[in-house]
Amino acid sequence: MITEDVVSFIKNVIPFQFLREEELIAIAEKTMLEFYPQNTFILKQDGPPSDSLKIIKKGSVKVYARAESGEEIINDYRGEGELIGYLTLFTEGKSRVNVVTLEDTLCYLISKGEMIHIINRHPNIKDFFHQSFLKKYLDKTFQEMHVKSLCTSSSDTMLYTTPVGNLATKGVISAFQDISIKESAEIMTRHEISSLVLIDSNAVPVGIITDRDLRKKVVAKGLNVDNPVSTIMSVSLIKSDVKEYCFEALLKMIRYNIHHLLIVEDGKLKGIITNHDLMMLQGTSPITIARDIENQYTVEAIASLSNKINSIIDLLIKEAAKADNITKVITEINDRIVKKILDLAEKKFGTPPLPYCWIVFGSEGRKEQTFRTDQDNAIIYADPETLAEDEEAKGYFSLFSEYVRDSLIRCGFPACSGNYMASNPRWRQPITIWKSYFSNWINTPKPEAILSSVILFDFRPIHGDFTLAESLKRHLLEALKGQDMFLMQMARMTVNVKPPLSFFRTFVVEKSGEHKNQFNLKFKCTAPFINIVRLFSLEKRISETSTMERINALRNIHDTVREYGEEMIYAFEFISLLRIHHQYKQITNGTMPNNYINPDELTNLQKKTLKEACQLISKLQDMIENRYLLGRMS
Amino acid sequence: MSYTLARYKNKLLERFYKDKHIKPEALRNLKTLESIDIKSKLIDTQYVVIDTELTGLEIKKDTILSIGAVNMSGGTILLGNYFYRVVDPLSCVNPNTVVIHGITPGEASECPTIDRILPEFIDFCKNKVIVGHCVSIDIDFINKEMKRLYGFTIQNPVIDTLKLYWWYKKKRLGYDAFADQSDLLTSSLFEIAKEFGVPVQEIHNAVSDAFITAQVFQRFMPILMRKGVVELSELIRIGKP
Amino acid sequence: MDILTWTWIIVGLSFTLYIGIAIWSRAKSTGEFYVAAKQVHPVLNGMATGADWMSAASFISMAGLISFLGRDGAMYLMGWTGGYVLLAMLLAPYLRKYGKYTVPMFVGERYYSQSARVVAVVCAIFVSFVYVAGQMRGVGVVFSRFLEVDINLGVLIGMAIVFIYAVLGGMKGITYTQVAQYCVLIVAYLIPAIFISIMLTNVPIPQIGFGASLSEAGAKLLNTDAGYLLDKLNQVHRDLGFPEYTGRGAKSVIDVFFITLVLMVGTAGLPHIIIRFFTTPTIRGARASAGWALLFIAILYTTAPAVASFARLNMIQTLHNTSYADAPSWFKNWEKTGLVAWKDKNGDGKIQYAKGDAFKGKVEFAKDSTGKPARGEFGERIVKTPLNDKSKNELYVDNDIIVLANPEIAKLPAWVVALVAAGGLAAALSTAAGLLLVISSAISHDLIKNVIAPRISEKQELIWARVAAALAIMCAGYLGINPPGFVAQVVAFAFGLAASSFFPIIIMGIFWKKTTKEGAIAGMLAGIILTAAYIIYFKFVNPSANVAANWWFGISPEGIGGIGMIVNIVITYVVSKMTKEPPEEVQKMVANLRYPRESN
Amino acid sequence: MAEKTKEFLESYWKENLTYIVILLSIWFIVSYLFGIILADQLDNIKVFGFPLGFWFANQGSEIIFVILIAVYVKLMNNLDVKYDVDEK
Repeated sequence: MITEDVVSFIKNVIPFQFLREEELIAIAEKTMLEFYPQNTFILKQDGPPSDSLKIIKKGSVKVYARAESGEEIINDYRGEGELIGYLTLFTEGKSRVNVVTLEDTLCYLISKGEMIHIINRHPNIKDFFHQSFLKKYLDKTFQEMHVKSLCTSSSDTMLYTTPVGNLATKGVISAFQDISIKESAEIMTRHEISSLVLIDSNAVPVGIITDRDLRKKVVAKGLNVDNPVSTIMSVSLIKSDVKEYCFEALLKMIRYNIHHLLIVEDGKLKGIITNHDLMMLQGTSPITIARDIENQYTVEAIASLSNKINSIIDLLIKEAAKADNITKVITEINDRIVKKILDLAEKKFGTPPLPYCWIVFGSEGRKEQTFRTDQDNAIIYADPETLAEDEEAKGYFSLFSEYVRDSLIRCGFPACSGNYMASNPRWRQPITIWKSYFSNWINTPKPEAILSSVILFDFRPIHGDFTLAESLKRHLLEALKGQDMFLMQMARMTVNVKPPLSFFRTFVVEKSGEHKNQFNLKFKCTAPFINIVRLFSLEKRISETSTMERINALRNIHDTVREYGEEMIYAFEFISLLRIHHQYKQITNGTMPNNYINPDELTNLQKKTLKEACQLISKLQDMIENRYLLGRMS
Repeated sequence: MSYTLARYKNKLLERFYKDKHIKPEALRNLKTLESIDIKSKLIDTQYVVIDTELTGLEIKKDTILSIGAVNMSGGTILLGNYFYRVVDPLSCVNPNTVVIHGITPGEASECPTIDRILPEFIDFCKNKVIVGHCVSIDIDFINKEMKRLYGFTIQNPVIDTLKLYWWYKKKRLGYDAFADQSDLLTSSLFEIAKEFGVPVQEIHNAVSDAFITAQVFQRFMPILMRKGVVELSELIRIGKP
Repeated sequence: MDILTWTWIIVGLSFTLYIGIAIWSRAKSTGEFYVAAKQVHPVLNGMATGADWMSAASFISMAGLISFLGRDGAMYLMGWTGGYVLLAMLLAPYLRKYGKYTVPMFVGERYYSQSARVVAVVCAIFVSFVYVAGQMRGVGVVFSRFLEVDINLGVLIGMAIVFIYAVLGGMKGITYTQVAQYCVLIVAYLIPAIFISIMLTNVPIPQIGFGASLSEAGAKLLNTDAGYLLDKLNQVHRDLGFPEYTGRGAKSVIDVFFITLVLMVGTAGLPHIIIRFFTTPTIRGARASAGWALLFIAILYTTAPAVASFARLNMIQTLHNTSYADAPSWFKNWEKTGLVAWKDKNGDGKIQYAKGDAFKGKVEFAKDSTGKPARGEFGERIVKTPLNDKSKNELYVDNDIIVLANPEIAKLPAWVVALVAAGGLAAALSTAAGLLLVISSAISHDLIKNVIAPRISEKQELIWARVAAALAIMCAGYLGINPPGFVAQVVAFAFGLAASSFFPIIIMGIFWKKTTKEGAIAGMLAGIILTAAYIIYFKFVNPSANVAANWWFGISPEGIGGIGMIVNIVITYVVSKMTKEPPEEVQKMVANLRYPRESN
Repeated sequence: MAEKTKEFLESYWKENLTYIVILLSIWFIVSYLFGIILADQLDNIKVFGFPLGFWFANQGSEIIFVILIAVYVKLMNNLDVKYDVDEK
């Protein structure tokens, strides 16, 4: 009867379901039962490898890695019937992840020897563990998003967990900066390299010269080759610390449009990393798209490139990236598209008559874009001095913004249904008008004003004269001082939509219609969460716009966030990831992405986590209600 | 100290029996104590969790009906590796106890006698620490047969999970300082199992009860270690039946 | 169906409605997120404010007070409405512009002083406590009738209900619940009044009806001849030795003047009322919402004197010179609750009503050996309280039953009686809940979080809020069982304290830039100490001295808040003149309050 | 964006104060004067079945209070627009 229990359990566990009853009994007789209390580390990062395959019988675990920076990168949560430790079972070396129990957990253990035995006898199971089968199997059923991410994250190349130091080419050829141009050219010829890093006496990299510098600055100008090389080197160096993740290095490359990145440790040159290295890490790369965008000169070309964004998300999901990272990469690329279009617009219409700043808000402002989201943008321009200047600016920005709007639509960014776009004259104004908008909304928090505040206060500059946006941000934070009445109206709005949990802790779903038995994850969970965090940010008047950054910034200054910050980060990460995976699944199925989730289709662990996230939202809303005495605030 | 004494006594016994006609399994059992290092860590120790079904509780009249045992290596239960034997009681099965364990006289009489099973059992237990719930009763009955067959009692160290439970409760509730109030606590295996979240199947069967006891003991492992009980010697002190 | 069954049904339905609304407004349907929170419509907000404002005192006691006080009773009518004019013109728009929403917050910042803030918090808590005590008494009165239990038990039941309502339920959806409560209470108040008005005068509007002449049927019902109703009432009063109903009452003009002043200014200074007017999104809204609220309040307040007159005439005509055996059933019903009592002083077996108190002090009933109420020779309950030999009056009638028993007195259908019970509960519950929230937030947020222990976590703050509300209910319950006066008077104390503390310094803070913190604190303390001392002396320390002859300028303890206010203003002014001017930014802030929108 | 002068804003405040003084005078007259101080004298005048002082105390002042607030709201809203300090 002990054996029967084991058999009846593992016959439902992937991949053991492929085995016949008697084979299962044979396995069961070799199985062990282990108990891990809550918060026990089953595996430790850099600890000994797993000596057995563990099947969770009861309980749940968190799989995560801790980066050198101390940041925790969650790979997965696993619950009943899921496996732990099969990766390191067959590979030698240390465990790469931490596996910690979230509650008292019981596991069936199958020893390494036994597993080798099983695998040798059952090609099915071998396939599973060698992934090819699993991939095929999951592409068909596609049920468990975390199993999916798990099967792909097993590759050694983890963009989000690998520090650049591990990947960098070490022993870069470098020279002291006081050598002459001639000497440097000799070094480059000798080592057959096209660029040379120059360091000072402390081995701190100070500059770089390339073949091109030698051509353009020396030969073409007939410079004396005995001059010190420091006179011609480029001094603005983009560097990454060895501890940074590859992902961050990638972002830097995208941002500065470069292909090499110097890797330093304690300021000293340690190596170099190229986008090729990163691409190797992950197949196709966001940076390729970013660079391609940079090289386009027509809207059509940009539009065709922007279609590739989905494939990047695909990649990132397979890399088991965190939701936060996925949205950051997408935002970075979308920003580049917008900037490029603005460049094109400036070329088309000539230099703007007044300095201006292109700002984005909404999810774009919060750096939380996922799949195609509406345009949310506006123009702030400097105050015109004269009436004529005013007229000129109005005319210019009118044509300009309409062109940008239409171009963005062609690139797949639908127009904003609420017309929150620079093409709407209300949202392209001189800085003074903008300031008065903000002041009036705060002083007179009518419903329309609150609505506008919710959307626009998350603004972020992406192109043009950033000082205009900064000045507006300062004005906003100043105007909020002591305006409890505004915050209270904000709070009313914030607690208006409750998370979809009933009194009995079951999910509240639509009772009829197109989305019967589903609920809208964005409206019911994501948006209330974002609103809560925004409210807290406005209370403390911090300037961050992204929800994660806001939580982190508030952790030391806001009482509630001090108390619940950790939970908030996990909850937000979870609901964001759930939404991204949901939409990704719909896109790969060829349907239009929406935000409707059927809770019955979630795994038990997902349901449980989602419920906890919802309860956290409820708890925070209760606290807000209490603080602002909402019942009385009509 | 008593442990060292016991070992010394066994050595003497061994020497005493060497010349006599002693069965090999009995000799192996005699060496058990020697092979167990009481300074070893709890998690490095081999355990055997046992349970017996009896015809009744009177040691003179009643006898063993079945023996079940589950092996544990540290906190890990070795599921396939278990021991279960139904014994021909040689005597009339008390009709009252049939209701409890479901072994009918007919079924039992088709089975081997205890004389054949006990050697298998003590071999199964060799070099392991015996764990059981209210284990003194089981041990008493086993020793009755041991003495009859070999002339000495079973040598393995014995741990009673009920004692562990009381110890734990007193630590938790903090009335250790007062009078012994263990009578206030439950002694039911099933109740304790439920308290620790061990799934309970209400089948009275030696091996299933042994398995439940093993799981309870498994739950105790982290608790013991958290409370600073790391060595086997300390466990023996706490869990002495 | 009998009254009790009806009462169960109607009170049950109304409670179901409130709870239903609370749940509904909690579990909003799939609201589109980017439809920002809809504001409550000003009309609904006015109704909610009306329910919040109209307490058990307004609903249950006020008509009774007027009924016994005659024209003097009008001071409650004017007092409890006139304050809204002050609120709309002098406070609401400026506090709204200021942007904070509790009085202590304003006081703390305007007077750049933590101590000023603490004083304000303590005043707010004290005032609300006193006020909420009156509500508990009101709930107790209604329950005692409704469940036919002792008032004290009624108070306890009320405590339990308010506890569930305010402490566990919190503030969720309270506005909409209050709208419903307003509807229930106004309907409950108007229906009997309209019925009676038609019965007696054929005029369906009670406000006009009580100034009209009796209809034929009405005259017959009252066993009198035709003529103006008020004239009849005056005549009956004269016959029984009372002053004329519409004429000057027992109180001096100066006393009435000051009590009215206290009530008006106190209304404008009550924290739970102020908060309602400056939480609107706009300043225009702040001004207008006072108007809406007053309109809805006035509907009840103009009906009250009509109810009072009808009931007075009706009661005297049906009871006076009637033998106990023939007394209407309502008399015996209410006798059970201890709100009416009769002692046959002259031994004629008939009830005589006259000037003066029938008994000396609080009426208490005797019990027999089995613990049941002892009954006299006519079946009446025996009163232990010594008789007042100076008066021929044999009748004790509690003020509160004028409204509660009115439908029965006028022989209205049973469901109308039940409706009144529901209305009374609505009035008391809505006000009590509102006040408890103010108390709990004042203690947990203004006092503990901002003054005593700024480091407590949000969770602890929430716990404190609940604990504070629970404690407040218990204190209020205690005061409800051992009231320092009857319902309306308890409330009157709250007004005296509010009038002498908040109102002056808020007004001065807004309208005079140079008011200093020293001035404000000195003024507030002087005002409240003077008022509290006067009240405590006459009500608790030396109650026997509480007669007009011993009062300052003939001003009763109820009216002393007016003097407190004047003292507060004078001291604030004098001390402000003597102390250093407030900081520049405070003066600038005050100047800014005057304009709805900042000039650039 | 014409800068509003200090005098301009002061006159807004003065007009506001004037309104308040006038309206509060009416407030005082109907309640304290008619309803309390002069009530006895007014009682001699009968309108319908009501003695006038009694009526002011019981009904008149409440009705007039509601009207006063309505008038004030109207006046101030107009004044805000006139001085361009209204909420947009």
